[in-house]
Amino acid sequence: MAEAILFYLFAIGALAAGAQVIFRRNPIYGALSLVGALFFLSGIYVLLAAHLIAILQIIVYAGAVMVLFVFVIMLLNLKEEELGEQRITVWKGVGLAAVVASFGVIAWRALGPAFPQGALMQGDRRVDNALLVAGFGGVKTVGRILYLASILPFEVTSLLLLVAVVAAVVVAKGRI
Amino acid sequence: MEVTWLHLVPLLPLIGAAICGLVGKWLPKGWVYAVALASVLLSFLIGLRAFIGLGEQAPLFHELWFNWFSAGSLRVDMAFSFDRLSGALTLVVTGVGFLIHVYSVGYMEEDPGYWRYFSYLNLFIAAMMTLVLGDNLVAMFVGWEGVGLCSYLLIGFWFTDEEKAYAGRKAFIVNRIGDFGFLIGIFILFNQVGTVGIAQINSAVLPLGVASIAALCLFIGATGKSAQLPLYIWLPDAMAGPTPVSALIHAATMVTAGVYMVARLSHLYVSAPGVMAVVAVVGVLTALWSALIATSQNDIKKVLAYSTVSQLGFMFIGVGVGAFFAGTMHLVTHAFFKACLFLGSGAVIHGLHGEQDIQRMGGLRKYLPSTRTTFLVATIAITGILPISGFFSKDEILGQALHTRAFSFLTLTPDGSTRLTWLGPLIYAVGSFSAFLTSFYMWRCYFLTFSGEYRGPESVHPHESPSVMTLPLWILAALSVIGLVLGLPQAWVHGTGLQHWTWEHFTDGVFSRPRGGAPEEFSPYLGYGIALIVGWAGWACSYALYFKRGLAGDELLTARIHVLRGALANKLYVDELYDFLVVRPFWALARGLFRLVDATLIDGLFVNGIPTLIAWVGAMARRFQNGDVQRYLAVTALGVAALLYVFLVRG
Amino acid sequence: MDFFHAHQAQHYLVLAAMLFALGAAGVVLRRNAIIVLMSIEVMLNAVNLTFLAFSRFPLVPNSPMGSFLSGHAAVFFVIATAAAEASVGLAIIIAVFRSRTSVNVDEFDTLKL
Amino acid sequence: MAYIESHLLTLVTFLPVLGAILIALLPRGEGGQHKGIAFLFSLLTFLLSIALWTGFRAAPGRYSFEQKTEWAPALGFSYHVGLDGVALLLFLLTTFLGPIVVLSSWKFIQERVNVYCIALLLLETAILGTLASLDLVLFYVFWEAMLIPMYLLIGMWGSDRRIYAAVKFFLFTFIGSVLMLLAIFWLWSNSGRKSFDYAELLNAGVVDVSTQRWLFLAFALAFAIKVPIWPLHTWLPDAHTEAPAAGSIILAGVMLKMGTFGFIRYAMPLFPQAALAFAPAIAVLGVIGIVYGSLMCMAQTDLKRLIAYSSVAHLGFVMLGLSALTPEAVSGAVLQMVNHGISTGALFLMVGYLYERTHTRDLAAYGGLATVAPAIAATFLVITLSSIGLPGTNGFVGEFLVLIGTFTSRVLAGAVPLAVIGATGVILGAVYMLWLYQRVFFGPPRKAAGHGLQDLTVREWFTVAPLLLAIVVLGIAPQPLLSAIKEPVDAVVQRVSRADRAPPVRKAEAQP
Repeated sequence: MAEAILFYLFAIGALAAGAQVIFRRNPIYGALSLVGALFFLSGIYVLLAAHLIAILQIIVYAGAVMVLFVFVIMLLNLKEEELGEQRITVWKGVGLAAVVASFGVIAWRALGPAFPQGALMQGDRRVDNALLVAGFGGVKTVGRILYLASILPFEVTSLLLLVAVVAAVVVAKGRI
Repeated sequence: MEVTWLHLVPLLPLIGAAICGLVGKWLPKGWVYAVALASVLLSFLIGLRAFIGLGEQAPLFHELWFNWFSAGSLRVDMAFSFDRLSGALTLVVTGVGFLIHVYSVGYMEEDPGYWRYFSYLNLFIAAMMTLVLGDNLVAMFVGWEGVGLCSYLLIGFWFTDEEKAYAGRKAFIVNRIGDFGFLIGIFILFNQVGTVGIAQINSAVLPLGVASIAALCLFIGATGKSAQLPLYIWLPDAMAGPTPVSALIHAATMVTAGVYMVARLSHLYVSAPGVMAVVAVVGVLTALWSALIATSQNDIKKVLAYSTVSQLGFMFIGVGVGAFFAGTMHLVTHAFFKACLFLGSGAVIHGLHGEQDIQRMGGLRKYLPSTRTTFLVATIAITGILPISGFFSKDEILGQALHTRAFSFLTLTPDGSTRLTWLGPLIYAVGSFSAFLTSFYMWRCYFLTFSGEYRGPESVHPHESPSVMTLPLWILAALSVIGLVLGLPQAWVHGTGLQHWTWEHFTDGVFSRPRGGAPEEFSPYLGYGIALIVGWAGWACSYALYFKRGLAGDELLTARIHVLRGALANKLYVDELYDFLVVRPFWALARGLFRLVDATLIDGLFVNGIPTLIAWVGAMARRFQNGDVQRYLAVTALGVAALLYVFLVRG
Repeated sequence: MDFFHAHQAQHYLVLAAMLFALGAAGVVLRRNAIIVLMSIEVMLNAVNLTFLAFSRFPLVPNSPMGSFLSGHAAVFFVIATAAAEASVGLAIIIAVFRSRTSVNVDEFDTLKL
Repeated sequence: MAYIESHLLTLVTFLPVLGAILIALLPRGEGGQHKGIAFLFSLLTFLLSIALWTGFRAAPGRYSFEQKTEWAPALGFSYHVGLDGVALLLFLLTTFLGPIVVLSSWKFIQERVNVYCIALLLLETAILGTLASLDLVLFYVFWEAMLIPMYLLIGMWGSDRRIYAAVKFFLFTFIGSVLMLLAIFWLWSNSGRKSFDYAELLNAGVVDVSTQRWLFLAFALAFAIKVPIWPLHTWLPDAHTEAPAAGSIILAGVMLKMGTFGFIRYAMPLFPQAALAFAPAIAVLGVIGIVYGSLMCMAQTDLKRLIAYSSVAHLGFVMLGLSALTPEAVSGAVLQMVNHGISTGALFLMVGYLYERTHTRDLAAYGGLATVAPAIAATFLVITLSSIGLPGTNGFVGEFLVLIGTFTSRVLAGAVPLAVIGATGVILGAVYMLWLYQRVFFGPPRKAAGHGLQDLTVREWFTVAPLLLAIVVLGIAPQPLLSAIKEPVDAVVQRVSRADRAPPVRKAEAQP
């Protein structure tokens, strides 16, 4: 029961904050709303027993990445007239319609009868509480996966981050 | 008999040509003359020695020089054979050739390209000897093409003149059309006989059809080389070359190669009697046709050129009616007197500083006595009003034509109702008329050149040529007279020492007999009588018109037959006709094909068309690629929606 | 609340879909490049949510624990990638802004040749 | 010594590459040195290749100087080289033309000399390798390697429309060879032992006639474009016209022969039944090439373009000879390849010299050159005569053998009319070549003759003289060449002309 209440709470919050991100005209409000949305989502992650990810979400995303966004927004310091007016074009309408339609299809599918019922519908298919006790989604279990099974992608990711850092510096610096 | 020195006959002039051509420019003039003359003279001497050596024990000298090439079953040797026919031809070619070399020393005195000239002349002798001596068709073809090349080079000797260069090219190409026929002939014979050796071909038994087609193809080659209808057009233009060249190549030797070839392959032609008729008819038509044109030419060399074409026609009558000995005999005698005539005309041109138009000559007997006398002798020889060589050889041809049996079994219908027995007499009649014309135009030429008063410009002072030029004239004139021995009727010389020297006796056994058999013994006197009348009639007409009146004779003639004379003076418009019917359409076809097929169809439509199409499609697609990221995204979203629909809803 | 428990996975999935659609709508509609980037972050989070939901409610039961947790690993990588993407993306925005004094994506069309 | 002997072919083939590496190491500015090294190495290649001629031993079904080194045995290809008579002749032709080509452009090329010399040397190796290889992968690698240096030669040192010509050349030849590659793969996967080795594929044979046809067509397309056979010829005039003289010489002299060589070495023996079935079609295309190419020559106003089209006509003879399938005709065709390499190579050489002096290819600007440059006129005349196949020059023997062999062919349907129409090329050749000669050299001197035109220099004599010598010598003594090619020619003729009687046994099935 509590789980359901929490879920709806977080879900509505995330959606509302997400909508703010999209529809707020001033990017600084958008950025702050995004931070909120990320917080709500990390709550949902906790509901899914993904404790490590939830923490990472807050530290890395809401912390580091969003600070970067805010920095940039402030750096550019866009005036009202520089933002330009919202243009509505036919193609945007088409795109929106396509997005909505896609959502409709997915939602209809996910809720509809054709979804692989055997997997999700028959009773409680959650991973056993015993496993949860054993630290499902905690630092230790996820760490095992990362450092044993996915060590190569992990290292590649580090490389990716390095490249991204260098690239960001080179691109943004203008003149080196 | 196998010998090892025969190849020297063509090789020596070839070496001479190489020396003159490669280093002649830097050698002293005398050395060039020495090399050029000596090589030909040596060839002549070797030929003479061999000729004397020919006898009952050794009717044939043969030499396999080297195997030129062989592939599959084809084997082509550079091999030579020296029998009575090719031996006599060797002597004529090298002998007359040598005289003309001597003459050229005087004639080309002032030309800076003399070394080139002598190189070409020597090369010509080499090629001609290969043609004459070659014992297989391919070796013969080497000479055949080689003489064509030399003819090309020498006609266009003064190449800065566009017209002369064009004449040379025309000669080569028309010759090549003939050579094409020759080649096909070789192919057919090789296909049938399995070898290209002349001896083997002559001893092979060929089906009538094959023999006919092969003989016809080879005869096409002969019409090209020997300037017969319809390929004679190059020879008059060939007069653009230096006059000694006209004498050597375009009168005495090269142009007779066709006759020689037909005589050489007498067996093949005898086994294709229909083609013999074609040969004879083409010969007589050419004789008449060009004799007609010759009556109205004013260029002294053109007159002689058409006369040559006409005389070659007579030779083909001879070989066509099966009297190979008569045709080849005329070949030999014609070499003497026509060379003499051409060299005489050369002396006239030389003496008049390049003037060739007989309208501006006249009265030259005073200034060029030697030339005049020798020219007179040769004219008498060719017209046949007095019994010297030309009279006998030409009359032999006509007599044989009248009595020939070669056509007596040829029929036009399958049941044999219409035999071609009338063809011989018809040829005789037309040939005699041509002989009359010959007499007429040759005397016209003589009278207008040497009789009457000098009509040229004052500035030109006619003078006699140096003795290096007149000496060959005298020798050739003498040969024209002595040559009568060749043609004496058998009945006159039977049992005497002269018999061995008559051509008929000399070449006995060299040629095949035509299928209808040789003509029965006929009395020559009637023929001689007619021939004399014809010859004198021509002289009389000419005398009446030109001896007294000079050029007014031409005006008188023109007034009577205006249109015909106009046409004749323009060579019956044959060149124009060919130009209109063949040359122009051909070039137009080439240009049209190039524009239509190559430029438009292949390159335009396919090669450049396909990339253009791709570029067009790209340009169309580019409109969607407008750089607006959000539009791309919208389209992507559409795509995702479609995919979702397909996989989730329908699947 | 049987309904919630019986359909737990669906709830998370629908939420993820809604968030994804929201993000996609932002990308399609907004001109401001920064907001477009942020919308992309929303979409990435929606994906993360699905990963985690399927990790918790696996389609194939009774597998070793590691296989469920690979969803978590994937989310880890997505976050890392998102961080890299955001940094490079923002750097590009700055660079573009320098040369064109605008952050509106529909004005960035020099790539069209 | 034995080592050198057994590796001689490889040595000769890759010697030019060595020169190219050396040039690459030299400082960029030293144009003279680059040319010198290129000349030295090409000359050395030629001198060494003489040893190939003297050491060559003709034997049925065997290759001289054979060398086989495993390269990728798992995939079935190896470094396998060797020469038969046909390859030997073309090999020698290539090495013979090598130094001439380098010398010919001594003065004309002044920009990026190092790249130019490297391209020339690499091209030589690629051509030599194509001729020497006995492995289809090796062959294909060399075959494609020819394209790049040639593409550069045309595209970098060509005249005005060089880019168009270079791209056209590249695309044409490349499209053809891609299909050939597919066919090679098919052969590999169906050869039983998964081998690319030529001898093994030859022995394996292809059973199915309809498959043979497709494979033959795939090979034939690649070769036909290279030859080029009508109507795939339009890249040729453009490439020749735009290429620098050296490029034209190599292109006409050797590269076109790669196509005909491909036919006689690969397309015909590998797919005998298909070759037999397609022989009439190829013969017809060859005859069309002869007549059509000659007509095209008559319509040209550009000197190089005219000569380029004459190649179409000459190679028409080669194709006619190859499809006639008699020993005479095929020998003649092979000989004609060599002859054409010499005479047309020489023509392009001379035209290159003319262009260097006058800077125009327009026939209308020429005229009267014989007056100012007698040596050029004389050499050009000899080459012209060789080109129109005058007896005594090399051109005659090849043409004659092709025509007589075609005429007597029992295998080729319609051989007689084809030979007769083909023989008209003898007339047409004289028409356009003599027309060209007259336009350029005879008549009063025109614009092009007015620049104080220089006659042949000593360097130029050194390039022309060997060609003239070859023209005369091969015209008088072609027999050594014919003897050298006898074995392979007989083998091809036997294999193809009897293909319908005894279908080749598939070895893979015979030995399980």
